[in-house]
Amino acid sequence: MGTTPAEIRPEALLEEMILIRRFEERTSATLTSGGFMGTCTCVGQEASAVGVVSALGPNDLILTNHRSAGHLLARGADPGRILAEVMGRSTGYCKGKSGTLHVSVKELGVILTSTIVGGELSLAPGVGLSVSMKGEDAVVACFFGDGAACEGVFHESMNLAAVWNLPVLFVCENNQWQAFVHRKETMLGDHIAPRAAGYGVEWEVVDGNDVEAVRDAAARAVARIRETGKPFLLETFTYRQRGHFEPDDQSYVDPSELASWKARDPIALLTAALVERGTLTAEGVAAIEARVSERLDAAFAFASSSPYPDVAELTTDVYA
Amino acid sequence: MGTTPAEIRPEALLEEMILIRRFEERTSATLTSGGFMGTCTCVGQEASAVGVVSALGPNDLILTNHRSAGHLLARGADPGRILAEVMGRSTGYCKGKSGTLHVSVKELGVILTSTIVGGELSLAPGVGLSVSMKGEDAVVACFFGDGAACEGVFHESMNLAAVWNLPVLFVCENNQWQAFVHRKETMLGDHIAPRAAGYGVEWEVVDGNDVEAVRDAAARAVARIRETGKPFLLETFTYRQRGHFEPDDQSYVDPSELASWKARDPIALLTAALVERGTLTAEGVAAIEARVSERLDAAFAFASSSPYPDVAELTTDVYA
Amino acid sequence: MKTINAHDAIGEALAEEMRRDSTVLAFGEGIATKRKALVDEFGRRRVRNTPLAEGIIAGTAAGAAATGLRPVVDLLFAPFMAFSMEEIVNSAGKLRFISGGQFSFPLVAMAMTGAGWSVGAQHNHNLEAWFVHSPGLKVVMPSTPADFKGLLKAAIRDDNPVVFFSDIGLLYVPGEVPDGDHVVPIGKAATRRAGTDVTLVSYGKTVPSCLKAADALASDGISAEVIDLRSLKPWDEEAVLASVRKTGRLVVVHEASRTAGFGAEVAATVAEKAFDALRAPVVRLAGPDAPPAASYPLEQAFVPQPDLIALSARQLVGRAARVSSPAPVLVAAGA
Amino acid sequence: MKTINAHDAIGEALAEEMRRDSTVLAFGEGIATKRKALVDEFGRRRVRNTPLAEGIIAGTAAGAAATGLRPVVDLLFAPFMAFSMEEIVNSAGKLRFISGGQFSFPLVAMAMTGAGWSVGAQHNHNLEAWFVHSPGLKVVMPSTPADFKGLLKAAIRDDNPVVFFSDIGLLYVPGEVPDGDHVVPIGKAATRRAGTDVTLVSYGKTVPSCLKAADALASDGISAEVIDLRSLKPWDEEAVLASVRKTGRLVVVHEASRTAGFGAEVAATVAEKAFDALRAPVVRLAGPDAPPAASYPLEQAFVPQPDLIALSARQLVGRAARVSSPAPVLVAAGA
Ligand SMILES: Cc1ncc(C[n+]2csc(CCOP(=O)(O)OP(=O)(O)O)c2C)c(N)n1
Ligand SMILES: Cc1ncc(C[n+]2csc(CCOP(=O)(O)OP(=O)(O)O)c2C)c(N)n1
Ligand SMILES: [Mg+2]
Ligand SMILES: [Mg+2]
Repeated sequence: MGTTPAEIRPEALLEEMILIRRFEERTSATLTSGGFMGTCTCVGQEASAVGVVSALGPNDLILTNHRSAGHLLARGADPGRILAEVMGRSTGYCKGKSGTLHVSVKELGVILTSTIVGGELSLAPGVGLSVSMKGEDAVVACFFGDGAACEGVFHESMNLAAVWNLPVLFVCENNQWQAFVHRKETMLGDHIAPRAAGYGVEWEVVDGNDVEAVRDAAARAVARIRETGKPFLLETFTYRQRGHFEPDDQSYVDPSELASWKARDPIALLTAALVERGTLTAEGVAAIEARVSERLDAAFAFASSSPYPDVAELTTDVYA
Repeated sequence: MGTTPAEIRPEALLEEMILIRRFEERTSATLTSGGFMGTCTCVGQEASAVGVVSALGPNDLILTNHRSAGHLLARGADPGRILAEVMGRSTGYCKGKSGTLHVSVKELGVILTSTIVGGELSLAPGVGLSVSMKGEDAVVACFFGDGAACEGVFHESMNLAAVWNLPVLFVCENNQWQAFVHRKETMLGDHIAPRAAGYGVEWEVVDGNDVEAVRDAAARAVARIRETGKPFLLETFTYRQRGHFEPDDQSYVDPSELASWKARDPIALLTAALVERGTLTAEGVAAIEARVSERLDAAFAFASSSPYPDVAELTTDVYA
Repeated sequence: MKTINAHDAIGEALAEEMRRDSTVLAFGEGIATKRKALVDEFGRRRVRNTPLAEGIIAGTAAGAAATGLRPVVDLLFAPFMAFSMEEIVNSAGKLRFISGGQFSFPLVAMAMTGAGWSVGAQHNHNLEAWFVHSPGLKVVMPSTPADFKGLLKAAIRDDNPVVFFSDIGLLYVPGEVPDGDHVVPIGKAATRRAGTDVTLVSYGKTVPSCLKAADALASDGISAEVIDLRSLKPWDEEAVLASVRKTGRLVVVHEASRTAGFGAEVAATVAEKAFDALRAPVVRLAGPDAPPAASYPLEQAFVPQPDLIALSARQLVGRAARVSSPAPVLVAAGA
Repeated sequence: MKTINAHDAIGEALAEEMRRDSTVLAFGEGIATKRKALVDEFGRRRVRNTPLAEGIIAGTAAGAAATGLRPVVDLLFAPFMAFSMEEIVNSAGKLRFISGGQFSFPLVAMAMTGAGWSVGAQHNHNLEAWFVHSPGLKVVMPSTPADFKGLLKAAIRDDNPVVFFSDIGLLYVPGEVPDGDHVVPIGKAATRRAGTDVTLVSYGKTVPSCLKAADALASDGISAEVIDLRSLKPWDEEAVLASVRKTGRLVVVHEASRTAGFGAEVAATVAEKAFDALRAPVVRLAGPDAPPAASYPLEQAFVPQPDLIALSARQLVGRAARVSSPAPVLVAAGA
């Protein structure tokens, strides 16, 4: 966060992706074994989160959804406080009231997270309107899934942002699953982004497993929004490698499709590229893993030792 | 109704359009002078109604909206019973419970009329599903406005009909007004139909003031639906010549835009064409007007002498 | 004091609040066409027509409210709010709590409600109970032009989402509105008429009906107290309980369907918290559990009328303080 | 008799009704993935996954129902129904009336509701009162596997739109289900335990809590009658009134927020129609007027627990039949 696109080295992007991956893996394992309700992981989609978020500036705002850990971590959120939230502890970003599904972090500009699929789309134009009425040059990045693109509010949101010239970067993370339904059962055609044309909105589909490509596309889109004041729809085409939530046996997933996408794992792809370029070594990877592991140890220690909220919290924060 | 496209002479289309025009004019005048709440007339849009409905077969079904008199009359509904409904009389098609805004006539296949803008769009796929599950070859024509096309349910309805291969003829009557808002304030671009492509649905925009063109386009679309079992989006580009409802001073309407469309009045256009072709004379027009006038006299006499529903009707027809 | 109708009182409230606070803005389907004076004064950036899409109108209000604006949105007729329940209830109503208090949602969602224009059940449906039952929202429903103005101003200043219902039967009825910065606090009822024998509690267009009934009762020597709730959430429990502790009898009157309507909340609260004061059954008079018909006579018959209110009150007052026979069964017209 | 859980009872009901009537079909976001046995038996035309769009799912059900099919739709979690209020309320609920009886809408809209999975306020929100207040709909909310099955079968056979709520806290609790064509009529309550001193009225997961409370009360020598409403619309007024006429005391218990919740309807009805039988204030125990938190201990504290129910009942029974002191103020946990 706070950096402009040019300043981040690919190794930093890799470290962020690995942080996200390990966070999700450990969270899932911990929750499942502890009998907690599961979380929706973004495993396989780290390049989309890191690529887009790394292209945002410090004043830009983010709206996200139930599959938000990647966006939060890429934005610099504290894994300990995310995890505390997931575990319903009072030290979580939302005091344990959100739980895993709608974590927002106002201080980082990660606002108005909704687990109502499409909720983020309904809120985004209003955030864009605030920014534009106040004359700020912030861009509002709104992450949503291919499933959300089936909701009517996708249509309403795109159309309003177009008609009112709102600076919204719509980011459709097309991970090809909508909970237990494959996108092929929910729409004709493979992509959502071309629909933008119908609203007079510019768009691009990018390989969502190539973090550098995502970052470049997002940077172009953000620049375009700052230049025109108009919305843009970026689709990151990727794949959900784990289940809809944890635990999920994925018995309904075509194993060969899953395997083909695992073969294009975003972390493996970047690692291989960097090794090939000669800027990363096996020791470098090990060092990243070690740093990540240390951060996560601290995060898990913090979250698990944090208290649950007091019962009086039942009725606080309802009214301002 | 009940005829296949080839069987109708243009003079018959003209007579239907004139019936609709005179019905709307007299209804408005009567209601307004009687202090009743107004009706939403389709004056200026008769070619769209008559053109499309005349292209349907006897088993085809129609869903419509608040601006339905044209569709109803074109389908052969009794003007007396429509008017009785508008006036809240027990002899109306819906026993006076609907009033002007949601008149359905099951026996004519004019079903599930909704005045919730977009309501007809939400219901249409289900009707298509019934038809398709029962293996009937009926086409479901769903009339809606350019305003309804802004509702999210437009998106959901088009998408579901596409994915499930439902035999729905979506007819967007783009009359360029959405109550007191011009379409230019609500969407970029002039047309709705091209959005169909995003759903994998075929589409066409037709001059909505040329009844023969509308009828031909609708006939092609219906044939295509019967052939493919898939939906089709037909946009009839036309103009609302009177206000949103009666009375409405239209002070917010650009007079030159209105004038330019009145100059392309669908009834005048067809009349001129038929006179030019030599198939219609001034006497012929006068005869049509006389027949229409007689029918409407009877209709008005019937409706005004019909009783209001009994107060017991307050709670009947709530549950089946 | 000047005499204006509720429609104009709304216009005044909007203009005054927009003048006072530059973050206030208004949008909806046609508001810029219908409230030209506002456009003239504040421009098209602050007074906007929208596409025809209630969901995104409400959602945009929520997003804008959470990030520093104070939007007022016009959703036209109450049943159209069915398209914006997600945004109003799940976002505006809950996201403050869900976020642990990080955001607030100072917005006003306006809608017209009730009988009067013969427009049928998809325009005429009183839904206030839905919003009262939804956490995080406030709900107001004024009955006089002064309250339309004063409550709207309070709603715009409130840091929470407020659903503002305009009973269409009252929109063009003139009434006196105080000069100056007239703000009516949300949550305070108004005792429109003091009385000692029976309490009539209502809101919206049935308040004038209760007042008419009270007139009729007065000529029978029965003294009815008429309370206009004005706000339904929060509602003025204390005012109602105090009145019932005095009169011992309660008739709750509203146009919305009786079953699970707001009157049930009032009746249940009184039966719980003023039980010992009650000298007769609590009675609800309300619309039947049916959609309202467009046909004018049916539309009128849907709404509890002064005669029925007076009759019910008379029966309650005439009743022995505590008898063992079953309570009189009093139903609204057609129920 | 066999012992199965509610989730499987739903599966049995669907299978039996689809077998019996070829116009029954089921669709929703993932139903074809999650109920593979139905797909295997009835095929992908009758058991369908849908796009992620609750509005069109409900609208399609309404359109299909009006034209000869009997759709069952799964809308997943109750708050998602906020996206389908228009279709359920304005279309399915009203178009029969509006059309003067030309159409009927035999559909079932299912949704899960309530606490138990720590999923937070956008998944956990008890909205049954909204639908009870909406004309033309029926609403059921079973508490045992047998009733899940029997009420779902009745709902599918009903010619009206029925909203079927599954309390998630009960979905995987096993219970006995009678063999054969087990249909439970909509609108009939079940007296789960007979008693004479106090009536506990509830539905959904608070029914077992009332039974636990009744056990505790029994050991104090207090005899509680426990009524499981099962259907909320129509609801079994007669059963409740008869019980209160016997016991003279009523505690209504539900998880949904208290304010304008369904308990208000029950309390108000009793205060009106069984007033003379009442020996103590009518008490409602319900969730607080707040969104439920995800955090497990808060989620649990939201729901009225057996201890609180027993305490309230004890206070009511211990109370002098009619004293002049104010009623005891009993609130649900955290209210
Ligand atoms: C309105 C609504 N409908 C359904 C759900 C249940 N649900 C949660 S996530 C999900 C799938 C969402 O798919 P997509 O938008 O593609 O996001 P993804 O989970 O793939 O990241 C569903 C159906 C929900 N939370 N909200
Ligand atoms: C959901 C909903 N929103 C708003 C309205 C109020 N309204 C009735 S007609 C109308 C304009 C509709 O425009 P369009 O769909 O283009 O149809 P037209 O009236 O032009 O035929 C509006 C805003 C409504 N009836 N329903
Ligand atoms: Mg997805
Ligand atoms: Mg239009």
